[in-house]
Amino acid sequence: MTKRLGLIALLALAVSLVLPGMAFGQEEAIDPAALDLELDNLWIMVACALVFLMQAGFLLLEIGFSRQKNVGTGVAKILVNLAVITIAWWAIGYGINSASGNEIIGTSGFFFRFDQTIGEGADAFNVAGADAMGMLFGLAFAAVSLAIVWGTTLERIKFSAYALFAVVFGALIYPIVAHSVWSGIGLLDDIGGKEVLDFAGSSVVHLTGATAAFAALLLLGARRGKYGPDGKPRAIPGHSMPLVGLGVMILWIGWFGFNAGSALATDDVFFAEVALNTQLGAAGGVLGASLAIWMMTRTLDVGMAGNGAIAGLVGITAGCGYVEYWAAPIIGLVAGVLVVYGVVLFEKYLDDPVGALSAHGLAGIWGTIAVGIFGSARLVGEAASPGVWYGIFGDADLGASLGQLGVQAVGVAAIFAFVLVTSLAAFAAIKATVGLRVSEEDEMAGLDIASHGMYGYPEAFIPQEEYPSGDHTPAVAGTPVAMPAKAAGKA
Amino acid sequence: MTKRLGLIALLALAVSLVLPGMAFGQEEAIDPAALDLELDNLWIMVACALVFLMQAGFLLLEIGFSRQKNVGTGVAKILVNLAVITIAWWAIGYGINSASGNEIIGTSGFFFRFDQTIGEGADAFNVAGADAMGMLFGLAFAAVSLAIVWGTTLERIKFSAYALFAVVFGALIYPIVAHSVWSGIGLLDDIGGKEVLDFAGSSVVHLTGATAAFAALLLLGARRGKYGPDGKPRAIPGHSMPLVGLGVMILWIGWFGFNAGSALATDDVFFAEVALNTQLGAAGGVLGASLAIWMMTRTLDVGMAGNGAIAGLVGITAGCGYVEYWAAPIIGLVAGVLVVYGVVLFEKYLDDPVGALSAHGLAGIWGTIAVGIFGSARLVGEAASPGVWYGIFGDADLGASLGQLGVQAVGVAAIFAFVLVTSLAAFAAIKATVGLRVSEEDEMAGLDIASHGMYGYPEAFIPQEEYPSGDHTPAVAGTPVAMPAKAAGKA
Amino acid sequence: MTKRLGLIALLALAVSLVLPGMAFGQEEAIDPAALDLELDNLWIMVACALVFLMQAGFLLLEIGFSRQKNVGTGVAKILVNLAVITIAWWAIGYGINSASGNEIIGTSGFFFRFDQTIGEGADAFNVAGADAMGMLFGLAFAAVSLAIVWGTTLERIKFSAYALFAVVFGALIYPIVAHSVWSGIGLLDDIGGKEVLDFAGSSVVHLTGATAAFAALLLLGARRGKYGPDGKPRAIPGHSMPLVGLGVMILWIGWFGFNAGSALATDDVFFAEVALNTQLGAAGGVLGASLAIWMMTRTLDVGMAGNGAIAGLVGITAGCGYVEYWAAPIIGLVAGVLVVYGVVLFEKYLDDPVGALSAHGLAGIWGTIAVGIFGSARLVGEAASPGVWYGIFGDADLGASLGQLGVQAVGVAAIFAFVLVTSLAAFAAIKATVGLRVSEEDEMAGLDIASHGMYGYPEAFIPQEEYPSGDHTPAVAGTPVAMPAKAAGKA
Amino acid sequence: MKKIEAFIRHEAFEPIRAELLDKGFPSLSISEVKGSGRQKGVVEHYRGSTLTVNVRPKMKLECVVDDKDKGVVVETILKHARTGDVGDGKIFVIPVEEAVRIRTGEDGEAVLQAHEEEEIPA
Amino acid sequence: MKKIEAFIRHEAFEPIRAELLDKGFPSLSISEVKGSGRQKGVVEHYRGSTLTVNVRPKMKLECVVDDKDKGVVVETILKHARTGDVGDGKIFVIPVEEAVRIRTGEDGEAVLQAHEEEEIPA
Amino acid sequence: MKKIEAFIRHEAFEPIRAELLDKGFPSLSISEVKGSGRQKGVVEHYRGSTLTVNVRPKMKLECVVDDKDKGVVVETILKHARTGDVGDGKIFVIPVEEAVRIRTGEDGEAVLQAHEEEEIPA
Ligand SMILES: Nc1ncnc2c1ncn2[C@@H]1O[C@H](COP(=O)(O)OP(=O)(O)O)[C@@H](O)[C@H]1O
Ligand SMILES: Nc1ncnc2c1ncn2[C@@H]1O[C@H](COP(=O)(O)OP(=O)(O)O)[C@@H](O)[C@H]1O
Ligand SMILES: Nc1ncnc2c1ncn2[C@@H]1O[C@H](COP(=O)(O)OP(=O)(O)O)[C@@H](O)[C@H]1O
Repeated sequence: MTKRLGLIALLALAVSLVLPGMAFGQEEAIDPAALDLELDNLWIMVACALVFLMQAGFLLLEIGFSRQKNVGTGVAKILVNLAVITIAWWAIGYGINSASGNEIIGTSGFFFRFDQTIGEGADAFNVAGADAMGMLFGLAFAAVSLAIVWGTTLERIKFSAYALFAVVFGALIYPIVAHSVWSGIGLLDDIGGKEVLDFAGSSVVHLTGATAAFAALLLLGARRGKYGPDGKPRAIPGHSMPLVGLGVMILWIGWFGFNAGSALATDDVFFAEVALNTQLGAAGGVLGASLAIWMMTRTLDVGMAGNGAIAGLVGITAGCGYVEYWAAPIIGLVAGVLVVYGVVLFEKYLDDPVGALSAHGLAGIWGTIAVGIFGSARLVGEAASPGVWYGIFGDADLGASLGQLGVQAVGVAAIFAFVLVTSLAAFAAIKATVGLRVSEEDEMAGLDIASHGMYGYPEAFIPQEEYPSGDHTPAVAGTPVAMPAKAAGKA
Repeated sequence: MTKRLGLIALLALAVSLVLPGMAFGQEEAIDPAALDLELDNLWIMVACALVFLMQAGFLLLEIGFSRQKNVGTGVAKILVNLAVITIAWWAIGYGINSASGNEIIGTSGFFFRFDQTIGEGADAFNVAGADAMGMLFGLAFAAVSLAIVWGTTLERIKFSAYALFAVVFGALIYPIVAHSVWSGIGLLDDIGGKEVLDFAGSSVVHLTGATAAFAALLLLGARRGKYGPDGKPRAIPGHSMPLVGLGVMILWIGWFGFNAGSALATDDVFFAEVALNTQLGAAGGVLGASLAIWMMTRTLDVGMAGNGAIAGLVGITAGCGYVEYWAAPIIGLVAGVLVVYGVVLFEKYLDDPVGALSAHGLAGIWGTIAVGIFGSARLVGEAASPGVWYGIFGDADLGASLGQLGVQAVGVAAIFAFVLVTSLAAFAAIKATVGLRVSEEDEMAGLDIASHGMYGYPEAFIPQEEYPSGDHTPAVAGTPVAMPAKAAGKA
Repeated sequence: MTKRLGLIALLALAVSLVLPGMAFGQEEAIDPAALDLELDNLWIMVACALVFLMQAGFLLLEIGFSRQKNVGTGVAKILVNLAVITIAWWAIGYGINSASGNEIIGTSGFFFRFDQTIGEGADAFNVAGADAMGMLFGLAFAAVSLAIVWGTTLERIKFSAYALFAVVFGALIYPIVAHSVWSGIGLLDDIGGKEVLDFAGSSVVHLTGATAAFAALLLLGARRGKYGPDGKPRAIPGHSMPLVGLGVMILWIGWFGFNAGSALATDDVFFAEVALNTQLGAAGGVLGASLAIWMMTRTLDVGMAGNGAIAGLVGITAGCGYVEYWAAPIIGLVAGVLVVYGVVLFEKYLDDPVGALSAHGLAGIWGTIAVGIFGSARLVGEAASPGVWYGIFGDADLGASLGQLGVQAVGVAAIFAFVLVTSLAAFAAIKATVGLRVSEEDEMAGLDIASHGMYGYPEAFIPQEEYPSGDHTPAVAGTPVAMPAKAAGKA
Repeated sequence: MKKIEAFIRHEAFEPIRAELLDKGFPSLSISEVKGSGRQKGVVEHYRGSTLTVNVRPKMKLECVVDDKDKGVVVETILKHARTGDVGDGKIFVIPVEEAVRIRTGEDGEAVLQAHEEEEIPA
Repeated sequence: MKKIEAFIRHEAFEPIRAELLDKGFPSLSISEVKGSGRQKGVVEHYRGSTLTVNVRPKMKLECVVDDKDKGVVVETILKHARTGDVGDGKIFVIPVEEAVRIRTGEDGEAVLQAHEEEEIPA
Repeated sequence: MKKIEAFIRHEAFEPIRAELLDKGFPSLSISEVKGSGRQKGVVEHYRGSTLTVNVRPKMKLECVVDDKDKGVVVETILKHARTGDVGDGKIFVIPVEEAVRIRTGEDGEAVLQAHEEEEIPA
């Protein structure tokens, strides 16, 4: 089937035919509508790759904020998590999240397969290529939400908890949230005639992840040594800001796919407006956090600048398709300031090594609320109202605007409450059965050696002299090489 | 020519004209067929960037699995390799691989240039933009195959071997394999009326690379100290699982380009089906490898989880365009289990630091065979038969299915034999002339300092006190700064 | 508004309608011209993401070439820089650079907003989605240029200088350069009837950045200890070639967006020709630098191979849309040789830790000049002449070719002079006010601890025993866990 | 003067340091060592192979004190470093013949641990 | 009691450790040092510049033993650390006045190397 | 024989090494340590929290010399390591009873610092 080069040749042929503007026979006629569909889905594919790339960003962020003895487990975790949620989403999650069924859950699309019928009646459709694209894009978002969960749990959680919670979260918790906001028929789609506006998921993805992270933390407790005998928190610095920085940059780039990809189409090049808002939001976040931490400590904490970027991005995620450019840096700025105060405040009681509660939780809440403030009439659509800003300074109806603000708040509250309860239940069940936290000895030794049999930086922990020169070369047919080792080498 | 902003303005103008749906004059008419060609090639361009990104993944994987004294050489290698194969492919390789000439080799397209005629007779075409795209995409694949070669050779191979073998591999070995399967006129395209099915290259790219890696290893022997006096293998742990993990994630994302890009078109959004299969296969690989190693050692080896992801991806590479979604995780799972047993088994005799023989070799073979098992009637096309699964459980003709399975096996065997023989010849020639392995002293000291004059982590190996404070600032016109060094600084 | 899955379902519906080739009602008719615009902008969006990814490449390059005590500041810098230039570009830079106003500066497009009118008279247009795309793409280029500036300043510059210069550079210096070459109405667009050819910015972006880097260096002076009491330079090796290598690979991949994206359209798949030239140029650069350094020191310096790749890419950047394939590796090769000699020569007087002066400056100049040598008649367009090569060996008019060469030289000289003067002024102002260089104590201690309160590799510098086991778990409602610490743990 | 060299677990250091400081012995040095002793090596896993690591990370504490202060320093170390499990380490006492404070050039026992008031963090 | 301090090549350590263990001396400590001696520095290259590194990585082995055991330990080190090339290093013997086993608090020569049966890897 | 152990600032090492080499003392070893003394710890910031680091990086220099050479080595160290600021460190002199050159097996003071002509960088 795939004749790579033959096809290219054919294409070339085609181009030479096309360029002179020759007419085509009927059977070769290309329908612009098909092209439009392909174009939209090509954009989603690109966005999808960018969103999956974010996994690498989360990986690096977590590793960088961990101590050296706990870095390998992050690698194993991200791989196993991504694998588990892929299967969970394919089998169940996508169906629950799909635009079928009732306002609570979708009811078709399980064990996703080609030509499967999804939905009922007039809305029903049979799965084709574009649906595979949508399904994969949905998975990428679910995986981001799941990745956020673990930021609070570093350096002490049992590995099995990752896999187990990933099943519940990917099959049920996240899909139900996504269904409620994005399916077009969900609970949060019609609150007194208004819908909750969350363009790319400040709440659906980020708050959801952060809330589950909160639930995990409540049941897990702080790392040994995080709080002194006086109850005061102590800094437990991670081991690598370069990895944190690379992670943040990767997340930033991935976010173009996350937000602008959520336009789900290339129509009117609207995705570019979303992308620009995203960039402006991120910029605001960095500046907000940098200024806040500098004013607080007279020093520019590197990790906080990174958290600021992420908070800016999370903050603009709900509004990136609904606000004008001028509002984006403001939203980001506030998110950046929030993340600093959030981290410093939460730190007093909650041990959140990467700052997920603030960067994804607080900023996610703020971002969703901010749509109720800055949502532009041009963009929010018919089922929603412009933000209160326009109600006060513009010509929008202030009552309706306040209504929308309320709806946004209800959306946030509903998602927070739902995810908190279900996640607490899930983690409590894990804790009661296989256990949630490693033993004290394992925590001290580090998760890498305890759960994975080897340090994540093996050579740094294992002395080099453990590999003395050997003079044995195994006899393999065809191996004419014998490396006679000299009596002793020289360094 | 390039008036970036002028053009943008023009585009904007165009959009404002277009949106109202106004009719265009004749000379501005845009042919949908041209758009279709551009759309397909845009997708290939995107995929191409993703596949080139995989070089970074291979780099990180190799570095992470190496000891600290051998990390810089990996960087130099990937750069030189990519450079050499680019030139080799441009001058010769692309021509050999092109859909021209006979069943063994292509005979036109050397020193690739614009408007050059490739092929003969009715199939001949003149090189235009889309052909440059195909040529570059082919190069990206060749470069992946070459990158796989070196996984077995780490920490002891001479640098010159990289460059020399890259020429032979990029100009001859890989192009001949690619020509045989993908040119539409190659040897493996018609085996008793059936073609070998290898959608994106489980065999063409991965098995080819792994087989050359095997050849290199046979002539190179094990690292000093890998086998104890008792002949038993000893673990020589690499130095950084975070780098390995990042490498795996980058490869995973790159694979969307590798596999889905091999659709070479956006038609019917088929690429999305391929991408979904890829994701499912990778997930299966991680789970298979994780479970296998855990059952074997009661501990979840981080590197093995990574190898599992790669094996799953390699395994699904042949079938990603030919199997239904349900089969993908199964193919990946088997590949993941295989890679664990392969690594542990091979380890007894062969010193393969990254596990390339298993992850690319075994999984590549399995993936190609698996198309003969799970190939779906809907997808395999007319020149091939569905897999034996459908012969047994479905309504496909079992005889034809078994025939296809045989054809797949023949394809694997032919590629393995051809690459092994030619690679052994090439490496033997290198060994006989410039030599293949560094001296024992150099191996002990590390390749970085021995071949590159400096450690890959310079500061870690060179004491800081070697840079005492100097009080000299060179006199450069315009440099008003003199930094008078205090008598002694304070740390 | 965004009904992710509903929309997907709709698309699926559409596809099922489309595939049979059914006619559409009038209101659904899709205009190919709209598709064309979307297609072009989708490509720019992809390219834009790739160009932003280059920030991660620059980050890694700088970090890798720094000592461990100065790595965190690079992270904070890249984030703050990107944030500041985003705002500066949005507010002012884009307007200055826009195709409006006079030959020196653009005069509209400030505080970029939807529907804003940019330009005057017949050329005026109102900002829509595609303009947001162009604006963001321009920002990505400005950010690359800014990132280049800091390569010479590592390990001793004050953090505030980053933010302050970013404002000036992003709002004025870079936009004026870009306006002069790319706006279609700029000063360098008509030099005696010929335009300066710089397809993607060898001069506009890279030389501009490198010249500002030169200005910074002149006012900053060398790092302590760089020059011995005898005035001879001493190597101050960076700390991680793996990070450098990853940075180079990321830049390489990002360059596909940088160069091929500068085609700004998908027409005739011309972007693929540009991409292929880019790859060939990079290959030439690696080979040129590797051979040059090997001949000089008989050892293959890893960093130089990386610099070679970058020099090859910078070198081909001006010509990637104007030269034939055969010329690309030659341009790259020369750039690669230049970078080695440049680094070694400059090193005698100028302390440029990453080699930015050579890799972006020298190679940028060479690349721009090279268009005057190798520019192909097929590609240079009407407002320019083919290169002297074609004047000598081909049938181009030698006089006109020499004229074009002169125009290229004038372009280089003008940009160098303008950027040098303005940057010197800006840095001098910074130096006179907040200061440009950290204190000697801070330089010795490292910028991380001095400016950011913490090392970039915290754990490596802070002894582990500083985190003794604590037995306090804060009382949080809902935290049923008490982790009773054993009297003493065991390692 | 005596140099007290102790090979201890990492986690023991901070309490020792704090108490020594309290007791008027602020001056000491530590370094990373690896050791073998009664505590056996560990068998680790890497890619399915095993690896026996025969030495374990420990911390070496060095503290030079006046002869008369030896006892209290040894006591303090013992107090905090002792878990009762194998691997607690050892303390050795080594004679020191001379001590010089580099800053001032003065020598003798006075330089060892005494702290005056005007100390500044520099 | 004597402390034997040896500066050796890295690759010499494992055979020494193994033989000392065999001979009943399981207890020792190692650390990373850099040294200069008869073996000269190396000239390295970085981006076309040269860099003279005047010290080379070595390993320092410390082993405190009973006076009477000094000889056998020195012999064992010599046996494995000697390649005959410059850079082999040196062995120094330093008097130790006291030794305490932290785990038990007991002191004297008994604590140095003796191993009982009930040792466990902990 | 004496072992001179000095805890110094990193930047002091290179001039010391150079002058000792000039004066005929090429052999020495250095290692990384962390120390506390008169120089106080530093308070650092991380994500808005503070962290007191009580020990600071120092370098430990070890050099075994003949009794009669002790003075000149101590002088040389003092000369370069002294900035007059708190944190300059200390020098200790410890008796050494025996010294063996591993390469040749010869012992005694001859092995300490003497350098013959035929030295090669190996
Ligand atoms: N005789 C010795 N010489 C040098 N170091 C020693 C000696 N005995 C113990 N050590 C150091 O102390 C550490 C712990 O010793 P170990 O024998 O396991 O403790 P214990 O016997 O008190 O349980 C060792 O890892 C080693 O670093
Ligand atoms: N007198 C000394 N004091 C401290 N360390 C020494 C001394 N002599 C040698 N060393 C250590 O031993 C290492 C090897 O010494 P070297 O003189 O090169 O060996 P040899 O003379 O036996 O060939 C040095 O790098 C240093 O670490
Ligand atoms: N008595 C001691 N025992 C061990 N190490 C010491 C001792 N005194 C000083 N040091 C080492 O010397 C370093 C500097 O000592 P410090 O007291 O700050 O210097 P000074 O008093 O000369 O200004 C310390 O960080 C520590 O490593």
